[in-house]
Parts: sequence; structure tokens; C-alpha cells
Amino acid sequence: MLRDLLSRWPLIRQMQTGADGTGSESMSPRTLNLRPKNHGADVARSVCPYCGVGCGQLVYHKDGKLISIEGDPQSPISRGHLCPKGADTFELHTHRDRLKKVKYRRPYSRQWEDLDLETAMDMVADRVWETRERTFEETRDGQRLMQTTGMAHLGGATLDNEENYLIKKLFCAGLGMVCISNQARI
Amino acid sequence: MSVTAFLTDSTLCIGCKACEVACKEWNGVGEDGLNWSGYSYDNTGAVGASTWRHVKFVEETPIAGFGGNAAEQASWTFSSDVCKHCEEAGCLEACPTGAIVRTEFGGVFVQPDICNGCAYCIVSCPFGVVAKNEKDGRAFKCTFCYDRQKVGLKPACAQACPTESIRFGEIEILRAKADERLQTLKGRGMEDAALYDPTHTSVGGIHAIFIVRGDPRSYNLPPNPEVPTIYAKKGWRASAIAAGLLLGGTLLAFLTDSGRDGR
Amino acid sequence: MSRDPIPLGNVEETALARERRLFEIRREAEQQGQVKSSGIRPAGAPFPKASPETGYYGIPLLKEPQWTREIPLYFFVGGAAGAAAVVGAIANYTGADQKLVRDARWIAAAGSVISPVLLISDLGRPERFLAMMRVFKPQSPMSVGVWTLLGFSAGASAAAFAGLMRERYGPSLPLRVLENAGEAASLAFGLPFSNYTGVLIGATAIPVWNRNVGDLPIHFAASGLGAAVGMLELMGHTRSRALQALGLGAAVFETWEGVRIEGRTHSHLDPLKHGRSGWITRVGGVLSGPVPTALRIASAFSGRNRSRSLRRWAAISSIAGSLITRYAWIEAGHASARNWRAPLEIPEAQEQPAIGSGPGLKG
Amino acid sequence: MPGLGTSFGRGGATTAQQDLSNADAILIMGSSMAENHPVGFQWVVEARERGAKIIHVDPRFTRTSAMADIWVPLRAGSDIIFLGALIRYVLENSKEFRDYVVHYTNAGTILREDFRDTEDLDGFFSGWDADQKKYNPESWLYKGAPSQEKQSGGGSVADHSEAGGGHGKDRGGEAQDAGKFEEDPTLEHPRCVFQVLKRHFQRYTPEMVERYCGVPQDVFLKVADTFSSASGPDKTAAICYAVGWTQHSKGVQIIRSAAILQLLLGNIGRPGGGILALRGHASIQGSTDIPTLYDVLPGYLPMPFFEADSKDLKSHIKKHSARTGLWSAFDKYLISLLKAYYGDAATKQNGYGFDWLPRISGDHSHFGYWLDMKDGKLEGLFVMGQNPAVGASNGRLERTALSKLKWLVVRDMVETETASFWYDSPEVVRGEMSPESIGTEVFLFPAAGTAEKEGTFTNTQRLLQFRNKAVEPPGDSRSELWFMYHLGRRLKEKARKDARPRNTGLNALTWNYWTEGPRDEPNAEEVLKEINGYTVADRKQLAHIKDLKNDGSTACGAWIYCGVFPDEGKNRANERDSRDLLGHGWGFAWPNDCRIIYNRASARPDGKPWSERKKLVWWDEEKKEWVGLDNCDYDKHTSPHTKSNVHQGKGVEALGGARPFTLHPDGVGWLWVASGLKDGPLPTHYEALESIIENPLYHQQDNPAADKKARADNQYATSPADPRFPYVLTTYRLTEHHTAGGMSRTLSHLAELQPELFTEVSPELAAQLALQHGEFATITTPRAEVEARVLITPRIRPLQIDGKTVHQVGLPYHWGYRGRSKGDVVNDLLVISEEPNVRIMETKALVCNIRPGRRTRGKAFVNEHQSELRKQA
Repeated sequence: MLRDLLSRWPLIRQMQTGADGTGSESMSPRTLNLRPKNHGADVARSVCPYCGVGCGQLVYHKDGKLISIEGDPQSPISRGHLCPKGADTFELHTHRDRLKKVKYRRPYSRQWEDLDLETAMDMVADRVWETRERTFEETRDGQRLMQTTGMAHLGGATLDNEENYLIKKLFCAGLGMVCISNQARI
Repeated sequence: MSVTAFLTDSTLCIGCKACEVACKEWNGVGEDGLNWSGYSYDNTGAVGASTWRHVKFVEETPIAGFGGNAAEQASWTFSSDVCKHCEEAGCLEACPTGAIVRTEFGGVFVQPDICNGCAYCIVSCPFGVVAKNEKDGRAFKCTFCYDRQKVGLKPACAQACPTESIRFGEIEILRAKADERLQTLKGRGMEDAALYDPTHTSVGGIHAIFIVRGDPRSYNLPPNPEVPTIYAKKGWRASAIAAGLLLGGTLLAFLTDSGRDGR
Repeated sequence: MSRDPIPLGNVEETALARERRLFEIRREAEQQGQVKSSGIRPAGAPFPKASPETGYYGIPLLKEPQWTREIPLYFFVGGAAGAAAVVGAIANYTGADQKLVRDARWIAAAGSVISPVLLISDLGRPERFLAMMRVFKPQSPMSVGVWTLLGFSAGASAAAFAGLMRERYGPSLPLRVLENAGEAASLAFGLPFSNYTGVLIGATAIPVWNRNVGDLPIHFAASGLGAAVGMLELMGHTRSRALQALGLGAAVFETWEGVRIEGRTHSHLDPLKHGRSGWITRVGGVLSGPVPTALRIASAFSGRNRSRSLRRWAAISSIAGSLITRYAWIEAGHASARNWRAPLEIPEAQEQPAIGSGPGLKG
Repeated sequence: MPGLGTSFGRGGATTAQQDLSNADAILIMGSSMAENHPVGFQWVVEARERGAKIIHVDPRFTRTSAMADIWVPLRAGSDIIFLGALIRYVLENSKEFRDYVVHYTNAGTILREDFRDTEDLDGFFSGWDADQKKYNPESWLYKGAPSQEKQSGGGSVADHSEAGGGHGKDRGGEAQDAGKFEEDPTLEHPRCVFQVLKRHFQRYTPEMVERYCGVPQDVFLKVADTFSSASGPDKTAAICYAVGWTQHSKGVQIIRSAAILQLLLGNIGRPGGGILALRGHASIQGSTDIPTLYDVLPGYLPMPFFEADSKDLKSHIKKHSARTGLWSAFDKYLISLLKAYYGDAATKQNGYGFDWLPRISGDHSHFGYWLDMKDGKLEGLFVMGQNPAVGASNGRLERTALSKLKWLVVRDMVETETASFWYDSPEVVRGEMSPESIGTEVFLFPAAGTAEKEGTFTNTQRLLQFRNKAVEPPGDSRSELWFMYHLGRRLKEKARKDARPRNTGLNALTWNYWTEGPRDEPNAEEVLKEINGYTVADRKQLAHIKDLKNDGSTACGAWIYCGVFPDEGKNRANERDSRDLLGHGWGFAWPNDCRIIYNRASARPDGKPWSERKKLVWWDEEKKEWVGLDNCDYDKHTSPHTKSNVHQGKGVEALGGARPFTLHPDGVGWLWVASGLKDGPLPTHYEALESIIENPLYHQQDNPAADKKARADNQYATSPADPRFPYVLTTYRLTEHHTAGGMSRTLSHLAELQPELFTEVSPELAAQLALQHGEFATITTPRAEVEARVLITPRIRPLQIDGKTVHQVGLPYHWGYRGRSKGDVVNDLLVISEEPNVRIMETKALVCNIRPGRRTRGKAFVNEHQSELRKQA
């Protein structure tokens, strides 16, 4: 008892080994058992959301929680490297200002209100439907038009191809919206 | 366990600061605060408790027709600074608690669970690297990603660096690579290329060596850093003399003081 | 109908030459904030620059000392206590007045209690002080100092305690043993304890400190002795010639130290001479050197009562001087760390180069 | 990218970033690659270390310049003069790669007699219609090519439609029947493209460059020699550009200049060559491939226009399919898409539902409909992952327009300025608007991050990479996939019992994606499978574009992506086993996993590599197929000796064995764009819409085809040389931030690296105006004024333009009124303008004024601003 208490005292270790107190004799149990924080975590192979280079990212996670995000050394493009933005992807997902609930602002209101997700979806569907009803033109001077210019879409270029596909499919081929645009130009 | 090191080559550095961010992300280092400095693109100033990797920006007036890679002149150079992990480390020798240790990889590591904030390491670092965390008073600096190295991973900064201007590896190999690199650069006519690795002083070489163009002092790299322990010997000698004088003086004073308060 | 461009001349002049000239003009402007030759004059110039002349935007390489106000106070207390212990022990061995011995012991004992308190309040939490006892590192003055402090505290307090018991309940063997051992220990540890703080700051990267490492311990010892003597005198020992002699000796040494600092011209000594730290140093130096010296000499040639009051004044001056001197050195350390030129070995420029114009880095 | 599309056939970077390491010289212009694509830049550095010369042409000395061997400061907006002079240098000094030019470009093609050049018409090509302000490109056609009108049965084709956004042209070459054109392999014929080119660029001399770009002649010659001598059979040079080229009123033509240069030097389709378009967002390429754009359908199939000639599927196909080349299969691509959209409801009888598609009838692009929004013509708006309130030109107009909406749906990871415009926009702070006066109903949905959802990005080199999901998004955050699917579900439900024509398409729309998990998240791979395409009968995944049919038996969401999911359970976008430098085995590059497209051109006409050093793909006589270091962007088994029959033949086969640009009807790279561009067959220099000097070449000051959209709330400075705005303004990004900052200003570790808006000015300008380093300065344009810290730096330099000193002012545009580090909105300074082909705004060359001190605040600004506007009006 007392013995191993003493043996954990670096001073005693020093006396035994004559070490000068700068080496392992001075290491705490925490230091001796130190492991990287992503040790034993699951990893998902992902891609950086910032610029168009398309750097590979390794997303480490454990029990549904993000642990760290770093470059994927196997990527033929990035070879495991990241720029400051890519290196900050973990904070992008976990920082304090991130939205978690739907916010709703009534016309002429001064503040936000919280809104249940499903309710919000229903309300948006209603708005779209009403506007479409009001503004849809099946024909113009006898010719087929099948469009509505009453509502528009502006999409970022950080959306996935699959998402863009559904946007174009529903808004354009389904609803007849033609005012569809995004950042991408040339 | 091989002794490892950084070779930071500013002729390859694009000043993107990925190292700064990757380090902070991995080590959970806090923010520096939002201070616009007006010092070129450098707004974090120096390595400290909340910046363990720091990119320095040195501007020279550019010349039309010559990019920064031209031999004629390096017009805008970037150098990523970090703890030097000295061969003879002032902080390591000074630490009274054994919180600072030399790892099996040759790095100098501050054990946060031991450090008691005595701040003696701060005045003992010839490179001004170790700094005090205002919140809890403990000393912090680059850990050389000791945790990552333990499982054979590169330090986060070296992993992130897009142009591999931060190289990580066995120190002897890196020193050789550095000399090789210098020859290459000189071969390209870059006479101003230099290796910063103060082996000539009591620091006895560092584990984070730098290749820079121009005078290292522009990058706040001291020409002759000394490890403070070299002053201790002189100090203790003086201390002994002081003790002697004190002892002798007092003896003399009392022995010669025959009169017992004139009674 | 479309306009043809007029070809321009002097293509011979190479870009490099042309650029170099502009470069020279700009360089000059950056250095002086104006150019002799006709050319440009950057507004707000000289503006921040990283160069062999200006260092890295004049950002200091070294970090300033992070110690709280308690530390210089600890230097003072420790110095006085250590010296007092020595005086007490020697006085006892030479069979001097027992009251003097007892008072000296009390000063030492008090110091041995206050010192750790000061250190702990600097560290913030008591348990942090315990970490100091994890290891013993001879290469670290602070580690050596801590262990010295422990030895000293034990010795000094034991001696004082035993002495008190003896006087209360009469002599007994264990008490005597404890008392003598304590006294011996307080003497042995008191000697280094009175001056190790000189080594502590001397063996650092702060130029003004490490350049004076050879003087600091002696300087601090003298200063501590001056303070200890002063305290004893204020406790009524204004007749002891021994104390007078010691006080005079300390004061004379301090005077000489002051002269040495003022006498030498070296940029590393600047913090001791210029600016805020310079003035504090001077005040501390005068109070612990010339003033007590003069007073003590005067007291030697004056009547009993007058002599006593002169010695009291000398005592007060020495104590104040000793305290201020410790603060002065810490202050000088700060100033020295802020001097970006020293570690880069960049000589003081004639014209002030461009430092920190613009907002610079706050915090 | 019509610039690339019309020149080569496909609107995408021709090469891969890794391949830059094979280059002997790299010209980076219109981009600060090291700052905005740092990780991609490692390949440039690698090339440099291997001895390649890196040339950076930029108004500012940036972090890219700091890595370059040659830095050339030029006046923002003078790019075409510089590139034109490079082209002239190549032609005058016979530096062109003759064999390549003769065989793989249309240099020898003879043009019509009635074509007139800008040099003859003082800034206009023949065919300019001054009233309609557009070109009739008839006279640009090849001699012998059938008239566009006749061919497509009415309706001008070459410029598609005044409403066209131009993305349709990315496929290059309108439904252009090359016809029986004549060629002169000697390139001597006075009216062959090569000679026309020579004459056109005759005036782009080094003197011209020195005088109007501000680039000293010796510096220009150094660049010209370095770049041209790094090209040839055993050498290649690459060009990298980004929005520094595209965001001009003549952006497409700047890129065209680069294309011409690279074709002349034989650098397309070869290792270490090519043109790399650097995209600023994770999936910019993907967002045009599978567009959320108004004028194209997935795979750059043009949207039907409200026009007689595309009233039904038949006429649309007739109009857009070509006789020869890959576009001869236009019907297969379109019908397969319609099958993917409308499933079984799409039958031969109802034209596969073509009639259910909306027709476009005007400029429905971002700026087009935004101005309508400002005028109260729009009710609703979806904004997903974008932040126009601070991220788009003339932010003041963008924000006030939002207040005219009935409803606004914003989806993002944080509360963006767009979502909060109604209570903290500068207009509200200044008291121009107040929440009480804004009737817009705002829905702000929390969006999932990239690590919280699966899906593919298409990166800057056309590479599809699949992201696997790591964790569930927090709280009510959802992916756009989830949002669209469940919104669609609800809307289809509403339409179910409603049989009006408008709902036929919506009811027919295939929407049966299976969802998983407690949150009913749609499976992204399911959608990707549909994009890849499948056989309708037995729903087998399609393996190759060649498998597409025009009889409704195949469905394919985006023909160019066909092959990404060739087999049940074989998602090639998710492959992570890179085998070589080009990264085969890692992800899927469209088309057909070719990493360097048009790579047939890396071999001589006879199928052998031009040189051992620069070999990429070649014909293997034994195997009777194309082999090499990349998948051949050519029919694998078509021997190089196959005769071409472009004059009579049909389909891609007609191109024979040695015409590498298979999307073009004539199978060659186009130095000359006979049809497909709205502002001319050749690039020619116009000044920016706002410029400090007169156009040195013509009386025509700026691009005549550009749409200025000038109006009271979108004022221009008088051009040229508005005395109120004497300095050149250019805006840009910093490494430490991302676009308008929504993904960077909000993060502590990025915000602290560049915590405040600053403006970069030269010491000379600072001296002139007494600007103090670190103090504030105010920058003004007719639209707005912003204040910024002054960063005096020699990296910005005054230029000598036409004998007078021209100062340039630099402004990064990352800041806004939210986030950790706030700052004025630089985009407020910009004017809304539209380049004719793609309707992009001009952000890289404008005029401004700058003065010491802070901007006016509160009402004072409003009054001042209004009077300012009145002054101009």
C-alpha cells in the first residue's frame, strides 16, 4: 500500500534510477496511457464541403458523436492534406451557432418563433401549392407554356448531385417552376 | 523509438495557415480573439498558449516579371513557426514539478495534469514559445502531437500541410534532406536560402528546423539562442560567494562586537 | 476607323533595373518615413514591416514573466528571513544578547511561514504547491529553491517553537535537541535561501536577468541582510554594534552595486536605467545603498539618542529599499522581455523603425 | 462552361489536378490558386519542383504569385489583350504545334465570304442587330454549311434564343451540321480560320500589352517565350483559371482565348496540358452537370423554349441533335431523361411527357428573376445553402427584393443574413425598412452538414466522389434530399385527385424512393442509380452511355453520368482504391471515367503517341484497341486508320479514327466557334462595363451583347472614365474564408485568422490620398459605400496605362452583418450585370473611389445615397 504509493512518487523513482526528473520517471499515468482521441473510433470516408478541389476526408465518430475530421491519405487528389477551411470542418459541424430547430417569422413580426418540423413542411407545401395555383400558366397565346414564374429557387453549389437532381425534377419537371438558379455559372 | 522532428520549408509554404487550424482542431485549442493586426496577413502574431502553430508573413516589394520563386528575390515569404523542441530545452530543465518531460520521440511535452502554473518555463524559453493560459494559469505549447506519434500518426499540422512544406520524420534523415534541399535551392540561384538549426549554441540544435530565404531575424528567429541553464552554474557560484560573505561577515561582526550592548 | 496604338520606346531598360529603383525608393520610405530623392512617400509610413532591421514587425520574441505581485514580495521576505536566521544563529553561537537571538529567530520563523503562503497565492491553489515536491531537479533553481525553502521552514520554525517552549516551561533535553537542530538547519538553509532567488531569475532567458546572474545572488543577499538588520533594529536592537556593522556593510555593498549598474553602458542594462523600471531600480538602489550608509556613518558620530533615531531611519530605508529593489528587478525583467531587439541582436537604430503603427495585436 | 464547351465539346475542365504535375509550364490567370485551392495547388508546386515554370498573371501579388517563377501584374479587365497578344506571338513566330493544329482543330476550315471581323466593323462582328441588340450568327458559319434557318425549320438556332442562359451550349456546337465544308490543310487560304485568326489578333502587340495592360514588354515577352516553348510534341503546358476570368462581362470569351491558345500549342487532351477550370464550391461542376439552372436539363440538354420550333418533342430533337458526333444521339439522352422523370406515364404516344415540361420564356436566371422579385412579381423563394443577401452583386437590391416576397424558405446550417434580412440588414439598421413594414413570411430550416448525410459531389475535375454518412444531423436538421423528397410527397398528394393538365406531369413524376431510419431519410444511392440510368423492362443498371435507347426502353437521369452506377451494388463514385497518378479506382470521372478528356489527341493521327515523354493513350495493333494510362475518350475499338465521313455520314462513326473532339459535328477542336456563342466566333477585347479608360481597339466600348440591367436601383458609373470613380476595383477571396463567409466567419478558428474587412492599396495611392495604415477608409461605387481597414502593401502596385498612372483597390468580400467577425458587405458595391452567354455578373473589374475615414451612417447615408443616385440619373 504505502510502498506502491511511494513507488508512484517520481522522487522515489529518481532515487532508484538516479534520473534527473525530465524523463519517463516524471510521467503521470495519464501521459503514460495517452492515446489519440480518435483511437478505436469508427471512420466514414467523406469529401470536404468547401472548394471544388474535392479533398478526401476521414470522419471519425463514436456512439453517434463526431470526434475529429482529417484528411484522407489515400485520396489521389489531396493525399491526406487539407486547407485551413477543410481542417476546420469539425468545427463547422459542431460550433455553437449551428441551427437545430426550425425558425419561423410571421409577416410583419418582430421576432422568430420555433416551429415543429412537420408543421413547417406542411405550411411550406401549402404556400407552394397556393402560389402555383395563382400563377401557373398552362398556355400563352394558344401555345403550350406549362410554367409558373411565381416562385423561384436559388441553390448553393454545396448541394449533392442527388439533391440537385430532385430539386430540378420536382420544381421544374413536376411543378413547372422555371426560375431555378444557383451559384454555378461557368 | 526514433527521434523525430519537423522540417518546415518556407520555400514550399503557401501561407494558408492549415497547420494553425489543424493543430487547434486536433488539440482542442481555444481561440486567439479577433484582432486585426495590419501585419501583412498575420493576425495571430506569435506562438502562444492558444496558437501552437503560427504562420509568419514577410513582405518584400515584388518585382514585375519575378514571382516569389524567382532567384532574384523572395517577395512574399511565409514560415510556419512552432515549438523548437530543443535538444537542450530551457523549459524542460526549469520545470520544478516534472510536468515537462522529454518523450521517447525526443519531443518536449507539457503534462497538463501535472503543470501547476509556476510559470518558470515561460521565462526559461529562449524562443518565447511556452505561454500561460490566462484562464487556468497553466503553461501550454505544442505537444508535438505526442498522442498521435504514440500510434505512429503524423502530427496534425504536418498531416494537413497542403504542399508538404511541413515535413515530419526522423531528425537525422530530415537534416540530410534539409542540406539536400539547400543545395537544390542554391543550384537555382537562391543564394539567400538558409537552414535555421542552431547547433552552435548551448541549445545544441532543435527538433523543428526551418529553411528560410533571407535573414532569419525577419522571422523572429534568434541568431544565438542560449539555454538558460548555462547561466545557473555562474549563478550558484555567486550564490556560494554570497553565502560565504554573509556567514563570514556575520561571524566577524559578532566576534568583534565585544561590548554586550554597553552593559 | 479603329485606333492604332503608338509604340512605346525604351524597351531596353530591363524590368529588374526599373523595379529595383522603385524598390530602393520604397525601402528608403519605409525606413525613414520619407525619401530624399524625388519619389513616393507612403502615408502612415513607416508602416509595419518584417526585416533584419525591424525584426518581425517588432513583435517581441520572448514572453514576459507571468508572475503575480506576490513573487517579488516573496523574494523580499525570503531574503530577509534567510539573513535573519543566519544572524540569529551566529549571534547565539557567539553568545550574544538572547533577546536579539530570539527576535532574529522570530523574523526567520515568520518568513518561513509567509513564504509558502505567498507562493501558493501565486499558484492559485494549495495542491498546486504540492506538485513542487514531485521531483528534485538540481538543474532547476526553482526546484532547488523549493526544497531549500522546505528545509528552512522546518528548521526556523522548529528553533523558534522550541525556544518558546523552553522559555515557557523551562529547559528539557528533547527541546534542546530540537532547538539546536532547528537552529543549525535554519543556518544551513538560510544561507542559500537568502540569495537563491538571484539565481532563480538569473538563470532565465530574460537578458537583463541572465546578463547579471553573477551579481544577483550577492546583491540579493546584501539586500536581504540589510532588511533583516533593519527589522532587528526596529525591534529595539539599536545598540548592537554588530548589527550596525552588518547594516553598514550591506548598505556599502548596495551602493557599490548601484554604481556598477549606472557605471556600465550595455543595452542589456537599459531596463535598469531607463523607463519605469529604471526609476524604480534607482529609488530602490538609493534607499538600500547611499541613504543607510550615510545615516549609519552619521549615527556613529552622534549622541546616543540621536544615534538611535538615525539608525532607525537607516533601518526603515534599508527595508524599503530591499523591497523596492526586488520589484525593480521583476519590472526590469518585463521591460527586457518586451525589447524585441535584444534576442535578435539588432542594434538600436538611429531613426525609429516602423513598429506597431496600425492597430497591432491587442491582448 | 460555353467557353470550354464550344471550343472542345464539353463544359468541364479538360484535365485532372494531379496531371498538372506533368506540365512543363503552368499559366495561372484569373485565379489565385494557392489561396483558393491550396490543396490542389500542391500539384503546381510539384510541377515547379520538377522544373516547370509557373506563371501567375494577376493585378495583385498574391500567395500564388509568391510561389510562381514569373508574376505579371496587369490591369483588371484587360485579360483578352494579354491573351490575344500571346496568341499573336504564337502565330507570328510560328510557335504553333503544326501537326496538331492541322489535324485536330478547325484551323483549315474555310469561312463564308460574307463574314466581317470586329477589325472591319469597329468592334462588331457581322450579323449585329442593333435594334434587338443581338447577333444573327448566320455569317459565322463554315462555308458550305447549310443555313441554320433552313436546317432547323425556322427560328434562329445559333444563338438559341434571346432567353437562353447558354448552359445548353456547354455541349458545344449547336445543332450544327458541319455540312460539306471545305478545308485547306496548308492553312494558306485567306479565308481559312487560321488566316482569319492571324488578321484578327494582328493588333494585339507587345506594345499594346504594355500600354493597356500595364505589363512591360520585356515581361510580356518573357511570359510568351516561356509558355510557348514549353509546348510541342514532347512538352506540354497547362492553364488554370477560376472566377477571375469568368466573372467579367466577357468571361466566356476570355476562356475562349485560352482555348485558342491551347489548341494552337497542341495542349488539349495531352498529359500536363489542358485547361483546368477551378471551381469555388464543392460541387459547382455538379450543379451545372445536374443543373439547378433554368435553361438546361441534366447533362446539358437544353430546356424547351417558348418557341415555335420546339413546340413538341420531335421539333425539339430536330433542333438540337446533330448529324455527326455524339450529339447525333440527342434523342436517346432526352427520351431516357423523360423516362426517368415520368416513368411509365411517358410513352411514345405522348412524346414521353415532353409536353409536361415547362417552357422558358425569358431570362429566368438569378438576376433575371431577382429584378422581377424587386418589382413584386414573385410570391415565393427557396434559398438552399446560399446567401444572396451578402453573397450576390448589389446586395442592397438583393435584400430589398426579399422584402417584396410573400414567403421565403431558407435552408442552411446557421442563421444566414438572407434569413435575418428583415431585422438586421443594413437597410433595417439605417431605418429604410422596418420589420413592421416587411410582410415576408420566413421559414428557416436547419440543414444537415456534409458529414451528416450521404451523396456525391462532382469536383473541379469532373470527378464524382460519394460521401458516406458518419452521424445523424442534430435536432431537426435534415438533408436537402430529405426536404425535397418529403415536400414532393406532400405536393403529389395535393395533386393526386386533380386531373388538370398542369398536374399531369406532377402526378406522373416518379417519386417512389425508399427511405430508411427513424427520420425517413431517402437513400441517396437510389437517386444516384436513377441518375446513372437503367433498363425500364427489368430495371438493370446501365453500364455505358452507348446503352441508352431512344425507344423509351431506358431511363437515365443524366446521360453524362451514365456508368457511375453500372451494377446493382457497384457505386463507382464510392470506390476508394486509387491505382495511379490520375486516380483510377477512386471515384468516377464523367464521361466514362476519362480523367483527361479528348485524350485521343495525345496520340498522332496514326495512333502513336506524339512522344514517349508525353504518351497517354495509344492504339494497340495487336489488341486492336486504344490502351494507355487513361480510359480513351473515344470508341475503344475504332482504329485510327478508320476513314472519316463527316460530309455525308451519320453518328459518331462518321468521325472516323482521328477526330478527338467527338461532341463536335466535325470532330475537331474549335479555334473558331461557328455557332453556340452570343457575342462572337472569336474573342475580342472590350473594356469592362465600368472602366477607367476608353476601349483602345474600337469605338465600341464594352461587350455589345452583355445585358447591363441598368435601372435606378442598379446604377452604373458613366463609362469610360467617370471622374467620380477614378480607381479600378477588384474583389477576391482569402484562403482563410469561404465565399460570403457563411461557412467561415461563423467559426472561431477561421474568423480569428482574418478577423476584419480590409482593403489593399499601394503605398503610392496611400500617399496620394493620405490613407493611414490600419485606419479606416471608405470605398464608394454608384451602388453603395463600405468601410474597411487600410492595408498598405507594395503587393498592390500602380500601373502605367496609356501614359497615366492607374491605381487599383483590392477588397476581399467575405464579410457580412452576422457571424463572429462582422464587416461591411463588399458585394453591395457591385453592379448586377449579365454576361450574354451564361449571365454571370462582373465582379473582377469595376471602378470605385476611396477616401480616408469611416462611411456615413444611419439616415445620413440614405439621403446621401439617394442624392448620389439623383446626381447620376
